[in-house]
Amino acid sequence: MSGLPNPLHWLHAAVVVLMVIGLYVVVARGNLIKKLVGLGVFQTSVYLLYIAPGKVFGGSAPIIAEGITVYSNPLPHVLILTAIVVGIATLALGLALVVRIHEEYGTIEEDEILDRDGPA
Amino acid sequence: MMHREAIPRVVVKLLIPFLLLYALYVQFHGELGPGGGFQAGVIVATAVILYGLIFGLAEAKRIVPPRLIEVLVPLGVVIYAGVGFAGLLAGGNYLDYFVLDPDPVHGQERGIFWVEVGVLVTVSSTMTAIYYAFSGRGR
Amino acid sequence: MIDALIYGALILLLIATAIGMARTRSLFAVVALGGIYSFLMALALLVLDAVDVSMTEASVGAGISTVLLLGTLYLTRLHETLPIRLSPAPLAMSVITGLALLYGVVHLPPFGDPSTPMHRHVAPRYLEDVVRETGVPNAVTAVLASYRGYDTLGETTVIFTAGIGVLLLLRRRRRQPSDGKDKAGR
Amino acid sequence: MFAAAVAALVVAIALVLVRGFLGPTVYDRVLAANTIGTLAVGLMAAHGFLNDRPEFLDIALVYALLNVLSTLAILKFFRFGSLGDPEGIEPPPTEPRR
Amino acid sequence: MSLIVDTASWLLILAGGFFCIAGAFGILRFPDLYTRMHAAGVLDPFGVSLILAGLMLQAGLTLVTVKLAILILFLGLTSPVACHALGRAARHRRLKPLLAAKEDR
Repeated sequence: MSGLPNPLHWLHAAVVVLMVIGLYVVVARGNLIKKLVGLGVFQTSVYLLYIAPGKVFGGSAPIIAEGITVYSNPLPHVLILTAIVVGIATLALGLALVVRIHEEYGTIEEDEILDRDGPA
Repeated sequence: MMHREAIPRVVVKLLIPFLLLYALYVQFHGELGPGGGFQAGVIVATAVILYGLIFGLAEAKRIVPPRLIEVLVPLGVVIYAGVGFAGLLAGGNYLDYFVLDPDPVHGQERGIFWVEVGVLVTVSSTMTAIYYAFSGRGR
Repeated sequence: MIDALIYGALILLLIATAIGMARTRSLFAVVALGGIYSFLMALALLVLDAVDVSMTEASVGAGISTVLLLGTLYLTRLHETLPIRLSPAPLAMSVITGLALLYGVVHLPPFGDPSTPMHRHVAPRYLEDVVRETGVPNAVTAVLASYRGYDTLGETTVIFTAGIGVLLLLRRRRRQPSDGKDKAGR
Repeated sequence: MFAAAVAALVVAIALVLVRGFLGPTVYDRVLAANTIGTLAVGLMAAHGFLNDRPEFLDIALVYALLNVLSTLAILKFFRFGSLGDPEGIEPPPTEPRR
Repeated sequence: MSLIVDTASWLLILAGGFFCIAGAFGILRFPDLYTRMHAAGVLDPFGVSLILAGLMLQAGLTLVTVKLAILILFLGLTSPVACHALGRAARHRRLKPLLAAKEDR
């Protein structure tokens, strides 16, 4: 790897760190609610990774007004707006599944669920 | 637990009309500033949730009955899809707004308006339905 | 340039919050920290000029998702059983994924550069023609509802489907009371 | 000047965030979350002025209105153990005078 | 005239920033929840409202000022309520004040 030449690249790199934390929580923690929270962290880091390159120095929010010439890119905003909606839908459905799993198994820990399923 | 939550009750009573009014502002000002159907829908749902939190779920269900919510959830999608079919009927493509009005720019504005209304209806009712489902389920 | 500074500070705070969330075992505290996280995220999005996205994240994060998580906590339990320790295999996997992404990030254009292809290609068309074609000054709303109306139709359908799914999962009466509840309402 | 306000608010957020991590009780964390919400409102307003487009205060308004929801939800949950519990059925203790 | 307004808004913003940081230090350093809530009271509606008032002076008589005024109103309305509910919830859960007199415990 050639290293990060421009200090402004570090802003993107920091978002990757956020993503790694989210991924780690999803994979490593056994609690289903914690997993969903980690999924949320992962999702929001993706939002930043999309929107950060759309920012233009000296630019303004993409709402056309008199006397403003430079706007940030509106396209990532549209995509991420949809992604947030899908994100909250995922969260709600996932939490509903967690509730049902807890009712059936009496636990929301992954390994305990697997234990209960194992012998049967 | 005497005089349960008198202060939150009063303040929430004051806040909820502002929330609903503000949701309307966000909805209809969404073409000129930040906002739109989705944000307004979430704010409407928030007002219902706040009411349910403070005054109890049964009270919230009395004011916004679940039957109404169950009608509204698909209604929003139907409105959105209906805008598309309106474009078809007017002789254009699906979701083509230019043909909705003799003046194409007005057609666009009309199409965007109804689409946002559809999004508002779906989002607000779905969020309320999800809240009802979660908080209505006994342990 | 000052935007880059504020954004950088907010990113650091976000990383700190995410680490705090990963290290906390009380799920209740995780929900409280999650509220902080979405506040900071909305701020970062605002600094990046994404006003519509910031508003959505604000209303979703501060309003709905906290309530949903709390509702689930009420119906399930409040603490993780596993102790917090670094598990090596998932850590290695996540770090390797992160390194691969970092390799890609090096080749992204630097933050705030106006001369990159993504700012020259599609976006100027929208920004220049949006008022003339649709009469709506908010480019995000116009693209969302008009130019890419199909996407938003799909998005609305996704919300609809999620609502139906939640109702199907949670509306039915429970058949038999299952054991193993933890009644500690803390 | 606006930059100074933004800097002060970011520093304040960072300090309160530390309390959010340390917070021995959950109430400390909720207090930190609520405070950060208010600071975020100020930061949004100041940032609008910093960028010469202060008309985006709508987001700050959404925050000011919704910040109280999550706090009240958490505290309601804590006092009564549920959201939208049957205790709300009984009539309010006193009719608010207005 | 504009110099006076500028100076006034400067002063308000500086005071607001000072109160915000002071309140944040209080939240960080005070010994228990109840004392921290006092510090939050300095920061929460007061410091931020001062900053918003300073911004109001900068904005002049526009819609922005009206929005800022509404913002100050809502902050003044909601954050004491949140604080009140927080204190009551903590009290309800028998969280003891660290510095309370013996008979209050």
